[in-house]
Amino acid sequence: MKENKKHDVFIHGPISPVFIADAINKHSKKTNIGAHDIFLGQVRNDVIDGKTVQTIDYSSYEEMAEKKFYEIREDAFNKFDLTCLHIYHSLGRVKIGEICLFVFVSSVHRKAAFDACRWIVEEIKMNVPVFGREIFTDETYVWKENTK
Amino acid sequence: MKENKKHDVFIHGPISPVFIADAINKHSKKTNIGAHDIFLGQVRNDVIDGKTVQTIDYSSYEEMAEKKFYEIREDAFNKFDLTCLHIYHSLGRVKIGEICLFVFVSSVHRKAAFDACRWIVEEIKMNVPVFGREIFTDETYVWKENTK
Amino acid sequence: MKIQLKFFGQLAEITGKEIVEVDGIEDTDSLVKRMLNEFPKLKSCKFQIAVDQKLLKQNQQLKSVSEVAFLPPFAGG
Amino acid sequence: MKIQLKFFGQLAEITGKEIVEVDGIEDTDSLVKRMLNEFPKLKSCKFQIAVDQKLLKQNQQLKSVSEVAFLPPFAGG
Repeated sequence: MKENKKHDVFIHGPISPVFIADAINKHSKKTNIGAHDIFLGQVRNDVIDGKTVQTIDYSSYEEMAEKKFYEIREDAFNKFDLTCLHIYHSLGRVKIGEICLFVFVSSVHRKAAFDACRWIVEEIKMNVPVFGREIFTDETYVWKENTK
Repeated sequence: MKENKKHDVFIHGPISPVFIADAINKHSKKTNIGAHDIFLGQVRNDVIDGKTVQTIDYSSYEEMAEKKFYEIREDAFNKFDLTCLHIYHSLGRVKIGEICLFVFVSSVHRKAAFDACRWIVEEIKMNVPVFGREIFTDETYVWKENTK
Repeated sequence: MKIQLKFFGQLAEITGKEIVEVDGIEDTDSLVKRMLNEFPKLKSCKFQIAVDQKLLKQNQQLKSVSEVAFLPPFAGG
Repeated sequence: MKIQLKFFGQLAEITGKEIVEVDGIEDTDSLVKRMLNEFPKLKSCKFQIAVDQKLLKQNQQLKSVSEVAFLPPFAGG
Protein backbone atom coordinates (compact mmCIF):
# COMPACT_ATOMS: atom_id res chain seq x y z
CA MET A 1 0.00 0.00 0.00
CA LYS A 2 1.72 3.12 -1.24
CA GLU A 3 0.24 6.55 -1.15
CA ASN A 4 1.58 8.63 -3.99
CA LYS A 5 -1.02 11.26 -4.65
CA LYS A 6 0.06 14.82 -5.30
CA HIS A 7 -0.71 17.55 -2.83
CA ASP A 8 0.18 21.20 -2.50
CA VAL A 9 3.68 21.61 -1.12
CA PHE A 10 3.66 25.35 -0.57
CA ILE A 11 2.08 26.81 2.53
CA HIS A 12 1.72 30.52 3.08
CA GLY A 13 3.70 31.56 6.16
CA PRO A 14 5.13 29.26 8.85
CA ILE A 15 4.18 25.59 9.30
CA SER A 16 2.51 25.22 12.69
CA PRO A 17 3.11 22.44 15.23
CA VAL A 18 -0.64 21.77 15.14
CA PHE A 19 -0.44 21.14 11.40
CA ILE A 20 2.38 18.66 12.06
CA ALA A 21 0.40 16.92 14.83
CA ASP A 22 -2.54 16.62 12.49
CA ALA A 23 -0.34 15.06 9.81
CA ILE A 24 1.03 12.53 12.33
CA ASN A 25 -2.44 11.73 13.60
CA LYS A 26 -3.70 10.95 10.08
CA HIS A 27 -1.14 8.15 9.86
CA SER A 28 -2.54 6.23 12.82
CA LYS A 29 -4.91 4.49 10.42
CA LYS A 30 -2.00 3.21 8.33
CA THR A 31 -1.19 0.33 10.62
CA ASN A 32 1.44 -1.17 8.33
CA ILE A 33 3.77 1.75 9.16
CA GLY A 34 6.48 1.05 11.72
CA ALA A 35 8.67 4.14 11.42
CA HIS A 36 8.31 7.83 10.66
CA ASP A 37 11.22 10.17 10.11
CA ILE A 38 10.33 13.85 10.20
CA PHE A 39 12.67 16.68 9.25
CA LEU A 40 11.80 20.22 10.26
CA GLY A 41 13.70 23.24 9.04
CA GLN A 42 13.50 26.11 11.52
CA VAL A 43 14.47 29.71 10.73
CA ARG A 44 17.64 30.57 12.64
CA ASN A 45 18.80 33.84 14.20
CA ASP A 46 21.96 33.96 12.09
CA VAL A 47 24.26 36.93 12.60
CA ILE A 48 25.59 38.37 9.34
CA ASP A 49 28.02 41.31 9.47
CA GLY A 50 26.86 42.09 12.99
CA LYS A 51 23.15 42.10 12.21
CA THR A 52 20.73 39.42 13.39
CA VAL A 53 18.23 37.74 11.08
CA GLN A 54 14.61 38.15 12.25
CA THR A 55 12.63 36.73 9.35
CA ILE A 56 13.12 34.92 6.05
CA ASP A 57 10.88 35.92 3.18
CA TYR A 58 10.60 32.95 0.81
CA SER A 59 9.67 33.14 -2.83
CA SER A 60 9.83 30.59 -5.61
CA TYR A 61 9.65 29.86 -9.29
CA GLU A 62 6.52 27.98 -8.40
CA GLU A 63 5.72 26.15 -11.64
CA MET A 64 9.22 24.70 -11.75
CA ALA A 65 9.37 24.05 -7.99
CA GLU A 66 6.15 22.05 -8.10
CA LYS A 67 7.53 19.93 -10.92
CA LYS A 68 10.75 19.39 -8.96
CA PHE A 69 8.88 18.42 -5.80
CA TYR A 70 6.88 15.95 -7.85
CA GLU A 71 10.06 14.46 -9.35
CA ILE A 72 11.61 14.16 -5.90
CA ARG A 73 8.49 12.28 -4.68
CA GLU A 74 8.61 9.92 -7.67
CA ASP A 75 12.33 9.30 -7.27
CA ALA A 76 11.99 8.73 -3.52
CA PHE A 77 9.27 6.11 -4.00
CA ASN A 78 11.44 4.40 -6.60
CA LYS A 79 14.66 4.50 -4.59
CA PHE A 80 13.31 3.66 -1.11
CA ASP A 81 10.68 1.30 0.25
CA LEU A 82 8.26 3.94 1.52
CA THR A 83 4.67 3.84 2.65
CA CYS A 84 3.98 7.59 2.70
CA LEU A 85 5.75 10.82 1.90
CA HIS A 86 4.68 14.40 2.47
CA ILE A 87 6.62 17.59 1.82
CA TYR A 88 5.57 21.09 2.88
CA HIS A 89 7.53 24.30 2.35
CA SER A 90 6.69 27.85 3.40
CA LEU A 91 6.34 30.81 1.07
CA GLY A 92 6.32 34.38 2.35
CA ARG A 93 7.54 35.48 5.74
CA VAL A 94 8.68 33.03 8.42
CA LYS A 95 10.13 34.36 11.67
CA ILE A 96 13.10 32.95 13.57
CA GLY A 97 12.01 29.96 15.65
CA GLU A 98 9.24 29.11 13.18
CA ILE A 99 9.16 26.08 10.86
CA CYS A 100 9.67 26.59 7.11
CA LEU A 101 10.17 22.99 5.89
CA PHE A 102 8.36 19.79 6.93
CA VAL A 103 9.41 16.49 5.35
CA PHE A 104 7.44 13.50 6.63
CA VAL A 105 8.56 10.03 5.55
CA SER A 106 6.92 6.77 6.65
CA SER A 107 7.92 3.18 6.05
CA VAL A 108 7.48 -0.34 7.38
CA HIS A 109 11.05 -0.51 8.71
CA ARG A 110 13.14 2.40 9.97
CA LYS A 111 16.03 2.19 7.50
CA ALA A 112 14.01 3.31 4.48
CA ALA A 113 12.49 6.27 6.36
CA PHE A 114 15.92 7.45 7.59
CA ASP A 115 17.61 7.05 4.20
CA ALA A 116 14.81 8.69 2.27
CA CYS A 117 14.25 11.64 4.61
CA ARG A 118 17.87 12.69 4.42
CA TRP A 119 18.04 12.23 0.66
CA ILE A 120 14.86 14.27 0.14
CA VAL A 121 16.04 17.19 2.30
CA GLU A 122 19.31 17.39 0.34
CA GLU A 123 17.41 17.28 -2.95
CA ILE A 124 15.11 20.10 -1.85
CA LYS A 125 17.98 22.28 -0.66
CA MET A 126 20.01 21.81 -3.85
CA ASN A 127 17.48 21.42 -6.65
CA VAL A 128 14.23 23.24 -5.90
CA PRO A 129 14.07 26.89 -7.02
CA VAL A 130 13.14 28.52 -3.73
CA PHE A 131 14.70 31.88 -2.83
CA GLY A 132 14.94 33.59 0.51
CA ARG A 133 15.60 37.09 1.79
CA GLU A 134 17.11 37.09 5.27
CA ILE A 135 15.62 40.19 6.82
CA PHE A 136 17.29 41.89 9.79
CA THR A 137 15.66 43.81 12.63
CA ASP A 138 16.17 47.09 10.73
CA GLU A 139 14.34 45.64 7.66
CA THR A 140 17.53 45.55 5.56
CA TYR A 141 18.22 42.11 4.09
CA VAL A 142 20.60 39.76 2.30
CA TRP A 143 19.76 36.95 -0.10
CA LYS A 144 20.22 33.50 1.42
CA GLU A 145 22.24 30.79 -0.32
CA ASN A 146 22.20 27.10 0.60
CA THR A 147 25.44 25.24 1.12
CA LYS A 148 26.11 21.49 0.95
CA MET B 1 23.60 26.77 24.38
CA LYS B 2 23.09 23.13 25.11
CA GLU B 3 20.21 21.72 27.02
CA ASN B 4 21.24 18.57 28.80
CA LYS B 5 18.92 18.23 31.74
CA LYS B 6 17.44 14.86 32.57
CA HIS B 7 13.75 14.23 32.11
CA ASP B 8 11.51 11.21 32.40
CA VAL B 9 11.76 9.05 29.31
CA PHE B 10 8.96 6.62 30.05
CA ILE B 11 5.38 7.58 29.33
CA HIS B 12 2.46 5.38 30.27
CA GLY B 13 0.59 4.29 27.15
CA PRO B 14 0.92 5.76 23.64
CA ILE B 15 2.66 9.06 22.83
CA SER B 16 0.05 11.43 21.40
CA PRO B 17 0.50 13.74 18.38
CA VAL B 18 -0.52 16.61 20.66
CA PHE B 19 2.38 15.81 22.99
CA ILE B 20 4.71 15.88 19.96
CA ALA B 21 3.28 19.21 18.75
CA ASP B 22 3.79 20.66 22.21
CA ALA B 23 7.43 19.50 22.22
CA ILE B 24 8.02 21.11 18.80
CA ASN B 25 6.32 24.32 19.89
CA LYS B 26 8.59 24.61 22.94
CA HIS B 27 11.59 24.84 20.61
CA SER B 28 10.37 27.97 18.85
CA LYS B 29 12.11 30.01 21.56
CA LYS B 30 15.47 28.38 20.77
CA THR B 31 16.19 30.52 17.76
CA ASN B 32 19.69 29.17 17.24
CA ILE B 33 18.18 25.86 16.05
CA GLY B 34 18.07 25.34 12.28
CA ALA B 35 17.14 21.67 12.02
CA HIS B 36 15.06 19.11 13.89
CA ASP B 37 15.06 15.41 13.11
CA ILE B 38 12.23 13.46 14.73
CA PHE B 39 11.93 9.69 14.74
CA LEU B 40 8.61 8.11 15.64
CA GLY B 41 8.20 4.39 16.19
CA GLN B 42 4.65 3.27 15.43
CA VAL B 43 3.19 -0.10 16.44
CA ARG B 44 2.67 -2.18 13.32
CA ASN B 45 0.00 -4.74 12.45
CA ASP B 46 2.52 -7.53 11.94
CA VAL B 47 1.18 -10.93 11.01
CA ILE B 48 2.86 -13.79 12.90
CA ASP B 49 1.83 -17.36 12.11
CA GLY B 50 -1.40 -16.09 10.60
CA LYS B 51 -2.38 -13.92 13.56
CA THR B 52 -2.36 -10.11 13.46
CA VAL B 53 -0.79 -8.02 16.20
CA GLN B 54 -3.26 -5.61 17.82
CA THR B 55 -1.24 -4.17 20.70
CA ILE B 56 2.24 -4.23 22.17
CA ASP B 57 2.52 -4.32 25.95
CA TYR B 58 5.87 -2.77 26.89
CA SER B 59 7.72 -3.41 30.14
CA SER B 60 11.23 -2.55 31.23
CA TYR B 61 14.00 -3.05 33.73
CA GLU B 62 13.40 0.59 34.53
CA GLU B 63 16.36 1.42 36.78
CA MET B 64 18.79 0.10 34.19
CA ALA B 65 16.85 1.57 31.25
CA GLU B 66 16.93 5.04 32.78
CA LYS B 67 20.70 4.77 33.25
CA LYS B 68 21.07 3.63 29.65
CA PHE B 69 18.92 6.46 28.31
CA TYR B 70 21.05 8.88 30.30
CA GLU B 71 24.26 7.38 28.88
CA ILE B 72 22.86 7.61 25.35
CA ARG B 73 22.06 11.32 25.93
CA GLU B 74 25.56 11.99 27.25
CA ASP B 75 27.22 10.11 24.40
CA ALA B 76 25.05 11.84 21.81
CA PHE B 77 25.98 15.30 23.12
CA ASN B 78 29.64 14.30 23.02
CA LYS B 79 29.57 12.72 19.57
CA PHE B 80 27.35 15.23 17.74
CA ASP B 81 26.98 19.00 17.77
CA LEU B 82 23.45 19.12 19.22
CA THR B 83 21.36 21.88 20.70
CA CYS B 84 18.60 19.73 22.23
CA LEU B 85 17.71 16.08 22.62
CA HIS B 86 14.56 14.48 23.97
CA ILE B 87 13.68 10.79 24.14
CA TYR B 88 10.29 9.37 25.11
CA HIS B 89 9.30 5.69 25.20
CA SER B 90 5.99 4.09 26.07
CA LEU B 91 5.40 1.56 28.80
CA GLY B 92 2.24 -0.52 29.00
CA ARG B 93 -0.17 -1.06 26.14
CA VAL B 94 0.18 0.69 22.80
CA LYS B 95 -2.21 -0.23 19.97
CA ILE B 96 -1.32 -0.59 16.29
CA GLY B 97 -1.11 2.82 14.62
CA GLU B 98 -0.10 4.48 17.90
CA ILE B 99 3.33 5.94 18.67
CA CYS B 100 5.62 4.13 21.15
CA LEU B 101 8.95 5.94 20.61
CA PHE B 102 9.65 9.65 20.08
CA VAL B 103 13.24 10.78 19.53
CA PHE B 104 13.59 14.54 19.00
CA VAL B 105 17.00 15.89 18.01
CA SER B 106 17.78 19.55 17.30
CA SER B 107 20.92 21.24 16.02
CA VAL B 108 22.18 24.36 14.30
CA HIS B 109 22.87 22.54 11.02
CA ARG B 110 21.00 19.55 9.64
CA LYS B 111 23.88 17.05 9.47
CA ALA B 112 24.26 16.68 13.24
CA ALA B 113 20.52 16.18 13.77
CA PHE B 114 20.32 13.50 11.06
CA ASP B 115 23.44 11.66 12.24
CA ALA B 116 22.49 11.76 15.91
CA CYS B 117 18.84 10.77 15.50
CA ARG B 118 19.72 7.63 13.62
CA TRP B 119 22.50 6.70 16.02
CA ILE B 120 20.22 7.21 19.04
CA VAL B 121 17.41 5.06 17.63
CA GLU B 122 19.84 2.19 16.97
CA GLU B 123 21.26 2.53 20.49
CA ILE B 124 17.79 2.40 22.03
CA LYS B 125 16.76 -0.63 19.99
CA MET B 126 19.92 -2.58 20.80
CA ASN B 127 20.95 -1.50 24.31
CA VAL B 128 17.98 -0.42 26.40
CA PRO B 129 16.26 -3.18 28.39
CA VAL B 130 12.69 -2.73 27.16
CA PHE B 131 10.57 -5.81 26.54
CA GLY B 132 7.38 -6.15 24.53
CA ARG B 133 4.54 -8.64 24.25
CA GLU B 134 2.92 -8.59 20.82
CA ILE B 135 -0.70 -9.28 21.62
CA PHE B 136 -3.05 -10.68 18.96
CA THR B 137 -6.79 -10.10 18.57
CA ASP B 138 -7.51 -13.27 20.58
CA GLU B 139 -5.32 -11.99 23.48
CA THR B 140 -2.65 -14.64 22.91
CA TYR B 141 0.83 -13.14 22.46
CA VAL B 142 4.48 -13.61 21.51
CA TRP B 143 7.53 -11.80 22.88
CA LYS B 144 8.99 -9.26 20.47
CA GLU B 145 12.68 -9.23 19.59
CA ASN B 146 14.49 -6.35 17.85
CA THR B 147 16.68 -7.02 14.85
CA LYS B 148 19.48 -4.89 13.43
CA MET C 1 9.20 33.65 -31.91
CA LYS C 2 8.76 35.56 -28.70
CA ILE C 3 10.26 34.12 -25.53
CA GLN C 4 9.30 35.11 -22.03
CA LEU C 5 12.25 35.62 -19.67
CA LYS C 6 11.67 35.39 -15.94
CA PHE C 7 13.99 36.82 -13.30
CA PHE C 8 13.89 35.84 -9.65
CA GLY C 9 15.24 37.11 -6.34
CA GLN C 10 18.29 39.37 -6.54
CA LEU C 11 18.31 38.98 -10.34
CA ALA C 12 14.90 40.64 -10.60
CA GLU C 13 16.22 43.44 -8.42
CA ILE C 14 19.01 44.02 -10.96
CA THR C 15 16.83 43.88 -14.06
CA GLY C 16 14.13 45.91 -12.35
CA LYS C 17 11.44 43.61 -13.71
CA GLU C 18 10.40 40.00 -13.24
CA ILE C 19 9.34 39.38 -16.81
CA VAL C 20 11.08 40.48 -20.01
CA GLU C 21 10.02 39.51 -23.53
CA VAL C 22 12.61 38.98 -26.25
CA ASP C 23 12.44 37.93 -29.86
CA GLY C 24 14.77 36.55 -32.52
CA ILE C 25 17.40 35.02 -30.25
CA GLU C 26 18.83 31.77 -31.50
CA ASP C 27 20.19 29.97 -28.49
CA THR C 28 20.76 30.27 -24.74
CA ASP C 29 24.40 31.38 -25.10
CA SER C 30 23.33 34.38 -27.18
CA LEU C 31 20.51 35.07 -24.76
CA VAL C 32 22.86 35.15 -21.75
CA LYS C 33 25.32 37.36 -23.66
CA ARG C 34 22.53 39.80 -24.50
CA MET C 35 21.25 39.94 -20.93
CA LEU C 36 24.73 40.50 -19.49
CA ASN C 37 25.10 43.30 -21.98
CA GLU C 38 21.75 44.82 -21.12
CA PHE C 39 22.16 44.40 -17.35
CA PRO C 40 25.91 44.47 -16.65
CA LYS C 41 25.39 44.01 -12.91
CA LEU C 42 24.28 40.42 -13.64
CA LYS C 43 27.97 39.67 -14.26
CA SER C 44 28.62 39.77 -10.54
CA CYS C 45 25.77 37.32 -9.77
CA LYS C 46 25.70 33.57 -9.55
CA PHE C 47 22.78 32.23 -11.56
CA GLN C 48 21.46 29.20 -13.37
CA ILE C 49 19.21 29.07 -16.42
CA ALA C 50 16.06 26.97 -16.71
CA VAL C 51 14.55 26.44 -20.15
CA ASP C 52 10.88 25.59 -19.98
CA GLN C 53 11.40 24.74 -16.30
CA LYS C 54 14.35 22.43 -16.83
CA LEU C 55 17.83 23.38 -15.66
CA LEU C 56 20.11 24.01 -18.59
CA LYS C 57 23.25 21.87 -18.83
CA GLN C 58 24.68 23.19 -22.09
CA ASN C 59 23.83 25.62 -24.87
CA GLN C 60 20.37 25.00 -26.30
CA GLN C 61 18.42 26.22 -29.35
CA LEU C 62 15.50 28.45 -28.43
CA LYS C 63 13.24 27.38 -31.28
CA SER C 64 9.90 26.21 -29.85
CA VAL C 65 10.90 27.29 -26.35
CA SER C 66 8.42 29.50 -24.56
CA GLU C 67 10.02 30.39 -21.23
CA VAL C 68 13.55 30.92 -19.94
CA ALA C 69 14.17 31.61 -16.26
CA PHE C 70 17.19 33.19 -14.61
CA LEU C 71 17.56 31.63 -11.17
CA PRO C 72 19.74 32.91 -8.32
CA PRO C 73 21.17 30.45 -5.75
CA PHE C 74 18.55 28.26 -4.09
CA ALA C 75 17.70 28.85 -0.45
CA GLY C 76 14.89 26.41 0.33
CA GLY C 77 14.49 24.58 3.60
CA MET D 1 25.93 -12.12 51.11
CA LYS D 2 22.43 -12.18 49.68
CA ILE D 3 21.92 -11.25 46.05
CA GLN D 4 18.65 -10.28 44.52
CA LEU D 5 17.95 -11.85 41.12
CA LYS D 6 15.48 -10.19 38.80
CA PHE D 7 13.78 -11.90 35.87
CA PHE D 8 12.02 -10.08 33.06
CA GLY D 9 9.62 -10.85 30.25
CA GLN D 10 9.48 -14.45 29.10
CA LEU D 11 12.19 -15.37 31.64
CA ALA D 12 9.89 -14.35 34.51
CA GLU D 13 7.18 -16.51 32.97
CA ILE D 14 9.55 -19.49 33.16
CA THR D 15 10.77 -18.90 36.70
CA GLY D 16 7.26 -18.04 37.83
CA LYS D 17 8.59 -15.09 39.81
CA GLU D 18 10.21 -11.76 39.08
CA ILE D 19 12.51 -11.72 42.11
CA VAL D 20 14.55 -14.57 43.58
CA GLU D 21 17.03 -14.24 46.45
CA VAL D 22 20.16 -16.36 46.50
CA ASP D 23 23.10 -16.61 48.82
CA GLY D 24 26.65 -17.99 48.78
CA ILE D 25 27.23 -17.96 45.04
CA GLU D 26 30.74 -17.00 44.03
CA ASP D 27 30.51 -15.74 40.48
CA THR D 28 28.14 -15.20 37.57
CA ASP D 29 29.10 -18.45 35.83
CA SER D 30 28.06 -20.45 38.89
CA LEU D 31 24.91 -18.38 39.21
CA VAL D 32 23.85 -19.07 35.62
CA LYS D 33 24.63 -22.77 36.05
CA ARG D 34 22.47 -22.90 39.16
CA MET D 35 19.57 -21.10 37.51
CA LEU D 36 19.66 -23.33 34.43
CA ASN D 37 19.58 -26.28 36.79
CA GLU D 38 16.70 -24.90 38.81
CA PHE D 39 14.70 -23.71 35.76
CA PRO D 40 15.71 -26.02 32.88
CA LYS D 41 13.41 -24.25 30.44
CA LEU D 42 15.76 -21.26 30.58
CA LYS D 43 18.13 -23.32 28.42
CA SER D 44 15.92 -22.71 25.40
CA CYS D 45 15.89 -18.92 25.96
CA LYS D 46 18.16 -16.20 24.72
CA PHE D 47 19.16 -13.98 27.61
CA GLN D 48 21.78 -11.52 28.82
CA ILE D 49 22.92 -10.86 32.38
CA ALA D 50 23.21 -7.43 33.98
CA VAL D 51 25.19 -7.10 37.21
CA ASP D 52 24.15 -4.04 39.19
CA GLN D 53 22.54 -2.71 36.01
CA LYS D 54 25.55 -3.19 33.77
CA LEU D 55 25.58 -5.78 31.00
CA LEU D 56 27.98 -8.59 31.80
CA LYS D 57 30.79 -9.22 29.29
CA GLN D 58 32.61 -12.06 31.07
CA ASN D 59 32.48 -14.03 34.31
CA GLN D 60 32.42 -11.74 37.34
CA GLN D 61 32.79 -12.22 41.10
CA LEU D 62 29.59 -11.59 43.02
CA LYS D 63 31.22 -10.23 46.18
CA SER D 64 29.75 -6.78 46.91
CA VAL D 65 27.18 -7.17 44.15
CA SER D 66 23.58 -6.55 45.16
CA GLU D 67 21.50 -7.21 42.07
CA VAL D 68 21.72 -9.52 39.05
CA ALA D 69 19.15 -9.28 36.27
CA PHE D 70 18.28 -11.89 33.63
CA LEU D 71 17.22 -10.01 30.52
CA PRO D 72 15.42 -11.47 27.48
CA PRO D 73 15.97 -9.92 24.02
CA PHE D 74 15.27 -6.19 23.85
CA ALA D 75 12.21 -4.95 22.01
CA GLY D 76 12.18 -1.21 22.52
CA GLY D 77 11.10 1.33 19.94
